Amino acid sequence: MTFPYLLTLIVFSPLLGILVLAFTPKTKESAIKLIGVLATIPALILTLYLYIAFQLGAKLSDFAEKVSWMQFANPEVFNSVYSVNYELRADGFSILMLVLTALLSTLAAIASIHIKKEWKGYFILFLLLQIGMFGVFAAGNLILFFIFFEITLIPTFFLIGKWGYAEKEKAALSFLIYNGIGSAILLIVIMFLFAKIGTTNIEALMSILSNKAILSESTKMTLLIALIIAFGVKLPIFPLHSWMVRVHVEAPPSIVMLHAGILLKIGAYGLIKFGIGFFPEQFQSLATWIAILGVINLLYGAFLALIQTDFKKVLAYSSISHMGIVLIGLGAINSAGVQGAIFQVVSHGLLAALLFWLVSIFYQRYETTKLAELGGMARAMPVTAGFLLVGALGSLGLPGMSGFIAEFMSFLGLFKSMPILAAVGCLGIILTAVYLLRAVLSITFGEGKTTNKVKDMETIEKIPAVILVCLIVAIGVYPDLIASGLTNTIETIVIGLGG
Amino acid sequence: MMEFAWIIPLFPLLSFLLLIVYGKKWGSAAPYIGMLLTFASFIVSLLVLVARFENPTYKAEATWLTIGDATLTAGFEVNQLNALMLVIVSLVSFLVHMYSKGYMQGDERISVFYSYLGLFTFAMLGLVLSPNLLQTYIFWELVGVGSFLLIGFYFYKEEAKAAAKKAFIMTRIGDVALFIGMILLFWQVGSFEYDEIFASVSAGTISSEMITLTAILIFIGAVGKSGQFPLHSWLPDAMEGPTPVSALIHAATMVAAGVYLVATMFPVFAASEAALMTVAIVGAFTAIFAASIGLVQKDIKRVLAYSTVSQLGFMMLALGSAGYVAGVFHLTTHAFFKALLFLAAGSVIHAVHTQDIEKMGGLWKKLRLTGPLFLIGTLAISGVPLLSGFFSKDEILVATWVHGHTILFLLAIIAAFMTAFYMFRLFFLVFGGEARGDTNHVKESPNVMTVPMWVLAFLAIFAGYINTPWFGSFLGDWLTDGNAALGHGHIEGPIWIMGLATAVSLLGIALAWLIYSRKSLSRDWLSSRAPYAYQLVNKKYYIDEFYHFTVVKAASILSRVARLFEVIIVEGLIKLITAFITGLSKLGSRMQDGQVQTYGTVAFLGLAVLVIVLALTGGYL
Amino acid sequence: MDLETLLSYRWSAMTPEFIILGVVAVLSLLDLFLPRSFNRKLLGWLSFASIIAALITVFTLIGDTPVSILYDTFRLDSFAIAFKILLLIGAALAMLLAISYEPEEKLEEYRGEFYYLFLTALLGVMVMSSSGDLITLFVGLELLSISSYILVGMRKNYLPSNESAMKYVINGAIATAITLFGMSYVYGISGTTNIKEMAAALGAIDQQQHLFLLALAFLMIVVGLAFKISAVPFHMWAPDVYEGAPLPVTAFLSVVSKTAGFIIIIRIFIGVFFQVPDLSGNNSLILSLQNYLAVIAGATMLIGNIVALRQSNIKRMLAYSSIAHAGYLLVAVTAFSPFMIETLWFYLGAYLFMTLGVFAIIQVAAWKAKKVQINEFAGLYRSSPFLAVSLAILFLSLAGIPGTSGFIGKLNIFMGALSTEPTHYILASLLIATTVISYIYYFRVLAAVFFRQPQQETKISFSPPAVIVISLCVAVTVILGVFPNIAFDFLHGNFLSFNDFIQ
Amino acid sequence: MSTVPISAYLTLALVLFCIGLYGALTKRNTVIVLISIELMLNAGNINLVAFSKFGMMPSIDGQVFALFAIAVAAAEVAVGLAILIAIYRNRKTVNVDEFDALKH
Repeated sequence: MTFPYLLTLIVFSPLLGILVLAFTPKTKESAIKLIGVLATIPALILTLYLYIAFQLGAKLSDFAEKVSWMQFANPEVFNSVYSVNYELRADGFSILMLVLTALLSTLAAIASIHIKKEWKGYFILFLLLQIGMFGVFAAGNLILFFIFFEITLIPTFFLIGKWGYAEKEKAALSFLIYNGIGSAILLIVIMFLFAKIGTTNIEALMSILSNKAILSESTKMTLLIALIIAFGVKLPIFPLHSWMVRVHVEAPPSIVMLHAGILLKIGAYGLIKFGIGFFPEQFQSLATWIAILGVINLLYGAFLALIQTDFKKVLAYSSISHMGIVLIGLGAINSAGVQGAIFQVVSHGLLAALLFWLVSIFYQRYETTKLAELGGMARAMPVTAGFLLVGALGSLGLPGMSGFIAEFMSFLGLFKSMPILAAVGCLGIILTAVYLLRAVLSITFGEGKTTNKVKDMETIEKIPAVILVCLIVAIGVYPDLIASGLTNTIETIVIGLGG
Repeated sequence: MMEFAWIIPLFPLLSFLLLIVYGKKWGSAAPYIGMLLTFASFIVSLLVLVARFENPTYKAEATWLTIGDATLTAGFEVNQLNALMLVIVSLVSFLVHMYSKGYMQGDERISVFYSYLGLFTFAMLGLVLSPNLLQTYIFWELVGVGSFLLIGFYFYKEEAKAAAKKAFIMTRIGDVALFIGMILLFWQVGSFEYDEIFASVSAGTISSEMITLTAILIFIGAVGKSGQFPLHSWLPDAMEGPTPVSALIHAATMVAAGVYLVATMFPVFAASEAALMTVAIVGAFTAIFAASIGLVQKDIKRVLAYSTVSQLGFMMLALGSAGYVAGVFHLTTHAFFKALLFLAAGSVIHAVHTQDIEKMGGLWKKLRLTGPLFLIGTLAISGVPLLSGFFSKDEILVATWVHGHTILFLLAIIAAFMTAFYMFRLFFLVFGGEARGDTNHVKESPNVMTVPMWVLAFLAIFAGYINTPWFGSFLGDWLTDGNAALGHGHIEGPIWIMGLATAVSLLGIALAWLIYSRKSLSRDWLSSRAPYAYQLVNKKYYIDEFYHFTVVKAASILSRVARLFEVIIVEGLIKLITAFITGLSKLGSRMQDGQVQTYGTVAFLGLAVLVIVLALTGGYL
Repeated sequence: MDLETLLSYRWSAMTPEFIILGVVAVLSLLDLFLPRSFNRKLLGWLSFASIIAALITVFTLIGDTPVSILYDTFRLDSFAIAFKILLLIGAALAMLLAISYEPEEKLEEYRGEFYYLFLTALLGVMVMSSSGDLITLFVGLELLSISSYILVGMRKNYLPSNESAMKYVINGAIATAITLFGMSYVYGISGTTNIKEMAAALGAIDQQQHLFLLALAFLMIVVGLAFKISAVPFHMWAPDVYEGAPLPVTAFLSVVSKTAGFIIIIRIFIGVFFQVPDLSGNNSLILSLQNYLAVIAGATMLIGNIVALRQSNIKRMLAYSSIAHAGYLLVAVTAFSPFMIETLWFYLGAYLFMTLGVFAIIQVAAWKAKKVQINEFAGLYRSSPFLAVSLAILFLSLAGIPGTSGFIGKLNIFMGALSTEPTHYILASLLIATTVISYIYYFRVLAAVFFRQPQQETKISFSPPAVIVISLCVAVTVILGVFPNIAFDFLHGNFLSFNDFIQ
Repeated sequence: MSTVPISAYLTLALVLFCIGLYGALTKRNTVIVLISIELMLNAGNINLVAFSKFGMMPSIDGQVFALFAIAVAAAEVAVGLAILIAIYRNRKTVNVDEFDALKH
């Protein structure tokens, strides 16, 4: 059976919500919020359908779509080399990411109840952002990928700049510039491949580039490094991370849920699909450096997180540190490592979303995220404190939760290829525990510092937290849940890496 | 029966889930749920143990995670060792559940307490059942969380917070070592399964260096959990948790997990003399080191804590001296009498609301039940003949001697002497003499607390008889049955060792009696002799201070360096670039001076430059 | 020549020009004889109608090309038609702006001139776009220039207007002189002014110093025309003139006049210099002189984008951004890819809509404000979401964000720069880099518009023509961004990649 | 009749052009600037005419072109002067370097 336009439907399903919102008057707040949340549901259902269909063994080719989009040059005079198609496709990894995106979008939409003003504009931009994210993971050729990649930037810019905290404009601009540079480099690479090879179709490029004759060794290496920089900004790889800290601190939590949950992961996605996918040999020769970068990320982020006084900053640096695990996994260049990296992508997505949702909840009540001003939350809001603890334990890699699986596999991989480095990296595991406990305990434990009378989580607030925790634990307890879908993706990658 | 062993951990897990969700609603009903479910798992584990007597080892597993071509499995296994452990754990856990009903009476978060207990018990039982290293590691960590949560149960106390954090992080250090060792083994063996590991070890496919390395790494993990030197200092602080917790986690079960791990991995250790030696030395040193600190502690629970550390040292020593049986045997007996001691101490604290032994005294008359129970425990741990501790400790000494560690043997003897001394010091200070604090409102604990103690007391006395020089070493034979790598069920040692052991323990008791009960020797008789030594011991050899000034400081310095780097290099670079661009644009807009002739000039100059270049290069550029 | 030959020409090819010309004549007379009281705006509508009519006729002319009359001084090839379409659309929209333009001092008495000078300028460009002879090219160019000098100075009593006109005249005249000088050399070597014959003559020459002289002439013409497209080194007039000129005129300059510049550049480059062998004799002159163009293009992009960062007046900022866009377009010219004309056409079209849209918004938003400072746009989103969102979309397009026509255009140029041999890596990278820089100033405006609070609540009064322009521009920008093939298919379907350029 | 080589005319034109350019870029008085521009344009015309007579392939086109150029130049300067008058009304000066209200 085939699925005509399923991917297109998924990608553009938020448009429906946008249209409805466009015609709802500003003043109907509750209605707007409701629509905003509901608008994310169709995509969720469709992606789940896609996932199930895929798990039931539907062929990936059944999902692919292709429509001619534009020709730069006249196809009658020149051959159709200079033509770009609108083509969508999906593989195990991207399906996984699509599901994750849909899920987190819905949760973030629910989490948006804490947004204070102008819900209409907020939700319209929110849904636009969602389209962009879907598109990135469903894109079948690089130009489409790039287009959606850029489309994510704009709504995010406005969402940060309008609904963020004190320093929001600065954060928004630096977000834009950094990612602009990243995408600029990406565009150069893409157009170079397009101009020199004549296609940007991802599968086609994979097969063509595997041919040694195409492009010289050094060119490939340059392209790969360019790609690593381009996606390194997104991931972010040290030292390209300072924008990301600002965004994490200034952006509204519901957006950070998506940002940390999905947008950062686009970097990893691109690195895996294009970095390794297109230039496996070159990637192998860089593997050591990637792994070293990973360890640096891991430790650097951890050490900085250790002395932050603002919980949001702690989480921001912990994100940097956790992205180090992804690099470590990729640097291992074996199936365990790559799988670990992918798991980390998913798991950190969920954990970051959870933690920032909790931040949003207690910021709502305490109007601060400074560690010094918080404390003893376990008495005032035991449930929130409990979830916070769960989140912290999850992201410090407690077995039984998704974080551990990712960490375990990444290190398993790295220990095979470069044990010494891996051993150094293991320091990071300890540090992670140290800084997370330091931060979380000083918020939840100890004598209560703040005097405001606060209520614990509302039921509506519990929904996202519970769902996220369930997923985190589910993956942690039975990782094959998602590992099974990834096997062929990883096989192709590892085969590309030559065993 | 054994194929249902997997159900054992599920009872406590169920209790955890139920109580965490509905605990608030059910309130006072929570303890009964906890007790019921743990009792159920105790019964099942008992049945499993019985079943294990006639049936061979049972193992079941299913695919858990596929990595490339390797598939990791999860499952459970029932062999002699963990069948035994199952019973110990579930029993002690059940008793503690019961005891806590009385001890935690009136605490509004009692349901949370029970749910945590459930979580811990689940993890501990899971750990015991694990058939492979990875699964062990997983539960190993979960056990740590359980302990972390329970230590931090009184979250509003800064000490509790600190202790919980310390416990988690220090054990984590060990865990990472275990993590590394485990992964290294995996790449050597290609599997986490115990039996496959042992197989390839005995097959000699692994280089001896690798064996030693991994064994030691795994041992470091054990060191962390079992509070061996140098990772011991979290255990005494862990006494911030409620006393029943100390009894369950920090005496009977979790801290023993380290020993259990070494015991399970014994074939690997046995394959490397160096590894065994390390274990033995660390064990012996810890034994005497902790005992010496125990001599001067003023907090009833801390004395017990240090004695725990020291006893665990004994077990490690045993394992390190190839005394597999001795180790496990002491593990068993220790579980009972130490749990007993803690519960008794708990009931004392419950009665007098202080932990400072200086403020106690003369409680023998007040606490008619607790006193004798405590005495039993004390006798047992001091190795007084005919009680359980006597037999197991004797086994250890024999093993050490036979294995030829003369020095370690001496250390062990001294440690044993100290044990006897400080335990009775404790006993006399708490129960003997006259009351130093006000004791008029002191009353005996309710039955729900005393009954478990009676059970434990019974076991503390008679558990030793399952493995004695006289009535046959039933336990040993059973444990080592069909597994040559574990050594003999019973090691014949010279008879004088038993005499010596008895002598030193009696000597210790006598000394304690002289100083603290009969007061014929002044209390600072010894400390005044060597004030510095006393100071040193009293300050626990400044271990914590040492860590604070090395590890912690180093970390914070590194963090500061990182921050400097962040501010100066990372941010600075960006500032530089932006400054450059803005400077350029400033220059550009200044050139735009509004003079039309300037514009014309610029255009002309542009043309001129182009033409000149053309002229010079002759058209080629 | 006798009457037969005259009548034998297919004058129908010139219908659009005739329409414009006729209306110009009529308008000037009407303006002369109509009473003061008569509302001159009707003249505006009349001229608008004439532009539309011309546009329609141009569409009818598609197909039977190339037509060449008057000894090839006027040729109607697909190139001419394609660009006339752009020009007429641009002029029509600019005219709408002009109709709704209301400076604080009324320009009633010379409103009429305002309109027919618009038309004469337009006429000049149209002549250029379809002229096969240096003379007509030159005359058309001057017709455009002289009309626009007056248009810039239209607000007689407004000092900035006078001053900008003055600067425009002086610079423009110098540029003209340089161009003319260059052209004279070309004529001297080829001995003819007819482009086709020129191509033949120049293709034959072999003398080194003649070629050298040609290269010299080439540079002079390039610099001279750099004035029209406001490219380095002749770019500095642009900010001042844009700021001083009446807003519709600014719009006209930045769109129509820039297009005109590129039209003449293409005419001369492809018609003349592409045919000339270079000094080594084995390569086309224009290809061997690519690097000069590359330098100019790079410098234009850099200066335009970097200096724009510091502008506080939005008209000046747009002036610099239009300089930058000239740079982007020059990249396409430099690369000289097989589909250069398509690329330029598409980009100029996209640029036309986004720029005119932006100017329309400014005209509406800054209705009362004498100067248009960027911070005066703060909180525009509050006072008029429609304007704010439209501005956002158009700016995104100018910044080349996907989903808008600007992105497709840039992609096109980029493709050209990378697909040719030699590949222009540096130029392409520079294009992207400067684009990223341009984000800063575009988004700074948007940040002011959306994130800040308005200083004082200003009541915005919409005038229908301006609103039409805005909505149309936004619509086209988005549509071309999402379905670019609408434009490309039109090109490929009707003009078959302009291979009738020289026949 | 005497034959002056074409190079002479070309040199003259070049010199004239440079003089004009110099004047246009340096003189303060706008009128003179405009006149200098006239010089530049006429330099072009000289070229054209010279080429059309003594060029390697003489043709009438050059002179036609020159005529157009002259007309254009006249118009240009006329407009220039008109604008100068307008600005003089508001500014009371003809010095080109004082017209710098618009800058940066």
